[in-house]
Amino acid sequence: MIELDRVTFGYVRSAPIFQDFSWKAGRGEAWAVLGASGCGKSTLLSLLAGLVFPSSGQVCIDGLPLTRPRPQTGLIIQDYGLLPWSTVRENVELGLRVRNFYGPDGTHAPRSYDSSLNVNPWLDRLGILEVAGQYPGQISGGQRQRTAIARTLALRPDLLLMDEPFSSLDAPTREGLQRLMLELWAEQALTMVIVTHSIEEAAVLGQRILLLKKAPNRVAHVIENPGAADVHFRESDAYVRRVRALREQMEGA
Amino acid sequence: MIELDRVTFGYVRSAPIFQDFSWKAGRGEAWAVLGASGCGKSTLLSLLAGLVFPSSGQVCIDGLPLTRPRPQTGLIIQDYGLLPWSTVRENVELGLRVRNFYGPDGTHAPRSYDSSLNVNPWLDRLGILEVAGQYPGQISGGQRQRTAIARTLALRPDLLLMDEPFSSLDAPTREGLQRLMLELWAEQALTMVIVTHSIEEAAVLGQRILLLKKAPNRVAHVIENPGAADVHFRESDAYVRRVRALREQMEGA
Amino acid sequence: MKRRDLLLATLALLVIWEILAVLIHRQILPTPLAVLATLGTELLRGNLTLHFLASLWRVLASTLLAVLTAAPAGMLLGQSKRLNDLFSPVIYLLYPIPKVVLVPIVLLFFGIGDLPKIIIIFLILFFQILVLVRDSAAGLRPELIQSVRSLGAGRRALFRFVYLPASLPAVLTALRQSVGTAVAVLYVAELFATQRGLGYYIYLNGSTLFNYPAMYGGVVMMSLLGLGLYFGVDLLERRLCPWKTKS
Amino acid sequence: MKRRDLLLATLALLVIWEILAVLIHRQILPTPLAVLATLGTELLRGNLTLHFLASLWRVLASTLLAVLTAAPAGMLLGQSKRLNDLFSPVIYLLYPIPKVVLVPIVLLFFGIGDLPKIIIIFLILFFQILVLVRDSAAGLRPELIQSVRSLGAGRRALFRFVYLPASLPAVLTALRQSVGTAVAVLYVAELFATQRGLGYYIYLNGSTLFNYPAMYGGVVMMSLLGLGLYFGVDLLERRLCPWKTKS
Amino acid sequence: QPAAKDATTTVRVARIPVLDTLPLYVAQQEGLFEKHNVKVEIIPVASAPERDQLIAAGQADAMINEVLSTMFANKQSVQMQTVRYARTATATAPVFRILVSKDSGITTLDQLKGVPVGVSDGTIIAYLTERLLQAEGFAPDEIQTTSVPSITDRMALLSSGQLKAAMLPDPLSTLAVQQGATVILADSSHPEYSFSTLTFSKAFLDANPTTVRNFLAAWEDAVALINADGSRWTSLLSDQNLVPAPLLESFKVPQFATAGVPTKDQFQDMLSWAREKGLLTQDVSYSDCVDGQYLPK
Ligand SMILES: Nc1ncnc2c1ncn2[C@@H]1O[C@H](COP(=O)(O)OP(=O)(O)OP(=O)(O)O)[C@@H](O)[C@H]1O
Ligand SMILES: Nc1ncnc2c1ncn2[C@@H]1O[C@H](COP(=O)(O)OP(=O)(O)OP(=O)(O)O)[C@@H](O)[C@H]1O
Ligand SMILES: O=C([O-])O
Ligand SMILES: [Mg+2]
Ligand SMILES: [Mg+2]
Repeated sequence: MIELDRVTFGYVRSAPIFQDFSWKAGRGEAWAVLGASGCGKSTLLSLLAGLVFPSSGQVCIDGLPLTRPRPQTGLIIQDYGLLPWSTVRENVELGLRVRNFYGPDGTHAPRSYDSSLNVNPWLDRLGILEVAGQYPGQISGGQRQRTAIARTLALRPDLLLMDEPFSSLDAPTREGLQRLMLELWAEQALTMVIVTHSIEEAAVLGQRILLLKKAPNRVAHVIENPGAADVHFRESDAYVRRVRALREQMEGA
Repeated sequence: MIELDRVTFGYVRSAPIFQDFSWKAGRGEAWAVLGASGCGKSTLLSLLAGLVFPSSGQVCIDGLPLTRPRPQTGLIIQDYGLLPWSTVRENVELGLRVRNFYGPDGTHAPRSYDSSLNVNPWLDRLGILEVAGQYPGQISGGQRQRTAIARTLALRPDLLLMDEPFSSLDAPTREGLQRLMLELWAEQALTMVIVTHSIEEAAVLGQRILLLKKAPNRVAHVIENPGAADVHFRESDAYVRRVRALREQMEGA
Repeated sequence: MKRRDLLLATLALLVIWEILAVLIHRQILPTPLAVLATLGTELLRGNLTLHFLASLWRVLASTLLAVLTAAPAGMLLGQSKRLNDLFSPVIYLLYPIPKVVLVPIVLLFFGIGDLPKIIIIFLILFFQILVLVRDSAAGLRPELIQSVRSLGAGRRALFRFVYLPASLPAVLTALRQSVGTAVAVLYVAELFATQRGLGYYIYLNGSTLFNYPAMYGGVVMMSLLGLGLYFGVDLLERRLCPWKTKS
Repeated sequence: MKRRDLLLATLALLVIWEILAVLIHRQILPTPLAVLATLGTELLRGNLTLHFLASLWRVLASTLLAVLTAAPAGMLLGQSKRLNDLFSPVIYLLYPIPKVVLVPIVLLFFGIGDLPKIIIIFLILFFQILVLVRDSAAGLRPELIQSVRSLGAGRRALFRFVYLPASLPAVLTALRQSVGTAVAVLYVAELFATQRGLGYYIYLNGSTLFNYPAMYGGVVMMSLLGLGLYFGVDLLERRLCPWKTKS
Repeated sequence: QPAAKDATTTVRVARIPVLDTLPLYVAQQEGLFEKHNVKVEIIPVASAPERDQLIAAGQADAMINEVLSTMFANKQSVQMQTVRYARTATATAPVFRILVSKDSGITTLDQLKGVPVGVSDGTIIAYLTERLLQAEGFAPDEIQTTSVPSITDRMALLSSGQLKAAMLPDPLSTLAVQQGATVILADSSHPEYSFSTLTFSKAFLDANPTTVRNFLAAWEDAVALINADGSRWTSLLSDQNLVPAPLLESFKVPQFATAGVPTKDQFQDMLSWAREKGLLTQDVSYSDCVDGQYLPK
C-alpha cells in the first residue's frame, strides 16, 4: 500500500530529515511510529499525505506515485487544523462537504462514497455531541482533538494517518478511542499509521513499529509486534516486555 | 498558598463548571489534577492564573485575592500560546522582556528578579538550543511545547501551573522533564499544579492529586500520594497500586 | 449602550464643531445650530432627501460591485504566490492613478447617466479592497490550508471552504473602509451631468452659491449616510461571523 | 524574476493602452508612444522632475504622519472593546466626510505652504488606516493574549509585545493602500496655492491646457511614484516580518 | 445638406452654474427654442473641468467657455469653434475684479506691486490679471500670481488673509466684499480684455449648421428680452443657482452681449499671452477657433 523509495526530504534552508529513506507498509497493516521529538514523525505523515514532496525519490500509495492528497487517505494533524469559523459539527462535516463540492471525481473524492452529511454517529462516538454547536475557541483541548478525529473518521478512509491523535485525552477516553481504532481497523481493512510518543500506545496499536532516529533518517528500523490489536495484549507479560524493550531502543537512539 | 473559597464559574451562556467549589493547596506542595476531557481542568488553571474570574466566591494566592495575573505565577497553557512572529529564543525571552519593560514594580514583575536575558541554559536544558533561531511555525510539536515550558521556567516562578505540559513529548524526553520538574521543585520551594491526562504522570508528580468530575464540580476530591517525587517511586509496587486505584476512580467518575 | 455611545459621540463632535466655529468666526464654518436649522428646512422642502437617495443608490451600487469583484480577485491573488507576483506590478501601477482623470474615457463608454459615476467610485474602491483582501488571504496560517487539503480539497474547494470564510473579516473591514471612501468620493463623482446627489449638493452650495450652512447640511447628510451604512456592515458582521461575537 | 514580472506587467499595460487608444481614437486618450515622447521632453526640460519631487515629499510626509498616528490609535481601539465602542461612532461620522470640503478650514489654520496639502492627504489616509489596524487588532487570537498576560504583561506590555508586532502585517497592508491613495489624491490636494506637484501638473495640462500627452505623462509619473513607494513597503516587510518570508 | 437630420438633432449644452448661461434658460422658459425649431438638452456640470470632460468625451455639443480654452483644445486639430460672445465686460458692468483682503493693508493699487494675486493658471483669470495690471503700469516683475483654481478656495484664502489679493468673477466678488474684502481693480477699466464665449464642437457644427443658426437666433431673442427688462428673471436666477442667495435681492442683471464674436485683435492678444507663458508652443489660427457665420444676419 505504502512505498517510500529512496526518499530525500528536508525543509527549505534546513538539513535533510530523510535521506535515501526507503520503507514499505502493506494494505491492512497497523503501524506505529515512534521517535524522539523533532526526529521527523510529522514530516513523514506529511509525505504520506501528499502535502509535501521529496526532493528525490518517490512516495507511492497503492502503486501510484503521490502527486497530491489522495481522497481516500485520512490525516489527523498534530495541532488539529480546525476551522475557527465553523462549529464542531461543521468542522466534522467539512470533509464530506468537500467531497460533495466536487462530486465523485476520483481526484478529490473517491469514485463512490456516501454523500450524506449525517455526522451524528461520529459526534456521539467521540463524545462531542453536546458541544457540536460550539466553535473550536470555545471547547477544551481534548474536545478539539476529538473533533479532528471525528472529521477524519467521517470520511471512512482506507488509509489513516494520525499524528499523536490521543495526546490530549485522559486515560479512559484514550483507551476507549484506541479500542475504537482497532474495531474500525478490523471492520474495514483499514491501513493505519499512528505517530505516537507513548510507547505503551505504540505497543497496543502497532503490529509493526517504525522507529525513527535523529535526523537525517537513512534506514527504517522496524520492530515486529504481532501481539498488538489483541484486546488482552495490554494485560500480558509480552506487552510489558515489549514496552521495556522499546524504551531501551528509544533511549539508545 | 492557594485557596479557592466557594468559587462559582461558568463561561458566558454556558452551564457553570465550578459551583461553590472550595479547595486549598499549601506552599511547596506538588499537585496533580486529573479528570476527563472537558471537565474543567484548563479552566481551573485559568482561575488560578488570574485570567478569568469567578462569578462568586474568591481565589486567593498567598492570602491575597487575585485580581490580575500574579508576576510570580508561571503558567504553561495547553496550546502553548507562542508568538508566531518571534523566534524560539525570543519567545523564551518574552517573560523576561516583559519584566524589564516594567521594572521591578511588584505588579507586573516581582520586586526583585534577575534582569538578565540569558536564556541559553533553559534552551539547552529543554533541548531546543539548535532550533533557537527558528519560528514556531518551523518547529515540531514537541519543540513548541518545550519552548512554552522554557519560557515559563525562565521566570523562576514560585507557583507553577502547567496544563498537560508534556503531552507532545516522547517517553524519554517526557521522563527527563518530569525529573527536571522534581529537581526544581525540591530546589526552590516551588508550588506546582500540573494538569495531566496521564494517570502515571499524576502518580509520579503529584504528592496530592485533585480529581475533577463531570461539571459542575462542587467538591474537591483529593487523593494523597505521599510517595510521589521520590526517584524510585516509579519502580515500586505502591506506584502500580496507586495507578490502578486512580484509574478505577476516574472510570467511576 | 451602543445608542448611548452614538449620542455621546454626536454630542462631542457638535461641541467641538461649535467651539471651532466660534473660534474661527467666519462664514466658511457656520455653527452647528445654523447648519441644523438649514438642514431642517432643506429636508422639509424635500430636495435634500432626493439628493440623499441618489447618493445612497450610487454608493450601494458601486460598493457592491467593488466588493463582488475585488474580494474574489484578492482571495485568488492571496492564494497563489505565482499569480500575485504576476499581477502585483499591475496593481501597483494602476492604484496610484487618480481615477478622476479617467472620467472622459469612462464617459465615452458609459454615457452620462448613473453608470459612469458608479464606475468611477467602483474604480477607486476596487484597488483598496483588492490589496486588503489579498494581503489577508496571503497571511492565512499554512497549517489550516494543509489540514483542509488533506481532506481532499483542491484549489476550488480551498477557495470555498478556507479562503472565502477566512477572508470574511477582511472583506468586512474592506467594506467599512469602502463605505467611508465611497461616500467621501461622491464629492468628485457627482460633479458631472447630474443635479442629484450629495456631492453635487455640497459643491453647488459650497462653490457656487456660497451657502455654507446648506453645504455643511450636505456634509452632515454624508456623515449620516456613512453611519447608516456602517451599521449595515456591523449587522452583516454579526450575521456572517458569529464565531467572532460568540467567543 | 520579480523584475521580469514588472516588465511583463508594464508591457501588458502598454499594449492594452495602445489598443484602447487606437479604438477610441480621440485626443483624450493619446497613444503610449505619444505620451512617452512628451514625457521624455518634459523630463529633460526639467520641470516635471521638480513636480515629481514636490509630490514625493508630500506623499511621504503625509503617509508617515498618518501611519504614525492612525496605527497606534487603531491598535488601542482594537485592544479595548470599551474604547472602541466609544470612538467608533466618531470614526463612522467623520470618515465619510469628503476631506476636500475642509480645505478652506485647513488653509485657515495652516497657511498656504506644503503643510495644508500634507494635512489634507493625512486626513484622507488617517481613517483608512485606523479602521484597518483596529479591525485587525480586534481579531487577534485571545489565547495569545491570555498567554502573554500570564507572563505578567499588563496593557502597556501587551501593546508592545503583542498588539504592535501582531498588527505589523495590517500596518503594512495599510501602508500599501495609503501609498496608492495618497498619490491618487494628490490630484485634489495639489490644487490650491501651489505651482508644483504632479497633481497641479496633471490638472493644468488636462483641465486647462488640454495637453493630453503631457497630462498622461504626469499620470505615468504618478504610477511610477506609487510603484517606487510600493517597493519601499515590500522592502520594509522583508525587514519587519521575517517570519512571513522565512516560513 | 443633411437637412432632415439637422432639423431633428438635439443640442446638448454642458452648463456650469454661472450667470453667463442666463440666455439659455430665458430661451427655454420663454419657448424661444421651440419658436426657432431647436431642441435643447441642458446637461449640468459643477465646474469647468467636468464641462470640458463632457465635451471631450462627445457627450455634449456646446458650452460657455473662453477663447483661451478653445485655443488650447485646437492646437493639434480643430476640435471646437467659438460662434458667439456670451458675456462681455462693459465700462459700467465688470465681470472680474481684483480684491484685496481686509487685513492686507493694501489700499492703493501701487501697494499691489509684487503681491501675489490668486488666479487660476492658464485661464482668462490669469490673462486678465496680467493685462489689467500691465495697463495700470505694472512692470513684469511687479505682477505676481499664485494658482488656486477653485473659486471657493480662493475666496477662503482671501477672507482669511492667507492670500492678500485674488481675482474673482462677478457676482461672487460682491460676496467677498460683503465678507470684508475691497475691490482694488476691475475689468470695467479695460472691458476689451474680458469676455466669455459660446462654443460648439467642430463635429456638431459641421453636421448641423442649420440647428446652430437656429440656436443662435433663439439666443439672440433671449438676450433682447433680458436687456429689455433685467428685473424679470429673479426666480430663474435663483432656481438655476446662477446667483448666490445672499446677493439675489440686491442683484441687478447686467446687459448681455448682442450678436458678435471675439475680434482678431482680442484673439491675437490672448494667443500671444499664451505663447509668452509657454502654454502654447505653436500658433493656432483665428479662423480655426472663431467662426461668425452662424450669427443671425
Ligand atoms: N470559551 C469557552 N466558551 C464556552 N465554553 C467553553 C469555553 N472554553 C471551554 N468551554 C467548555 O468548558 C468545559 C471545560 O473546559 P476546559 O478547557 O476547562 O476542559 P479541560 O478539563 O481542560 O479538558 P481537556 O482535558 O479536554 O483539555 C468544556 O466542556 C468546554 O467545552
Ligand atoms: N516548516 C519547517 N521549516 C523548517 N524546519 C522545520 C519545519 N517543520 C519542522 N521542521 C524541523 O524538522 C524537524 C522534524 O520535524 P517534525 O515536525 O517532523 O518532528 P516530529 O518528529 O513530528 O516531532 P514532535 O514529536 O515534536 O512532533 C524538526 O527538527 C523541526 O524543527
Ligand atoms: O479617497 C478620497 O478621495 O477620500
Ligand atoms: Mg510532530
Ligand atoms: Mg484543557
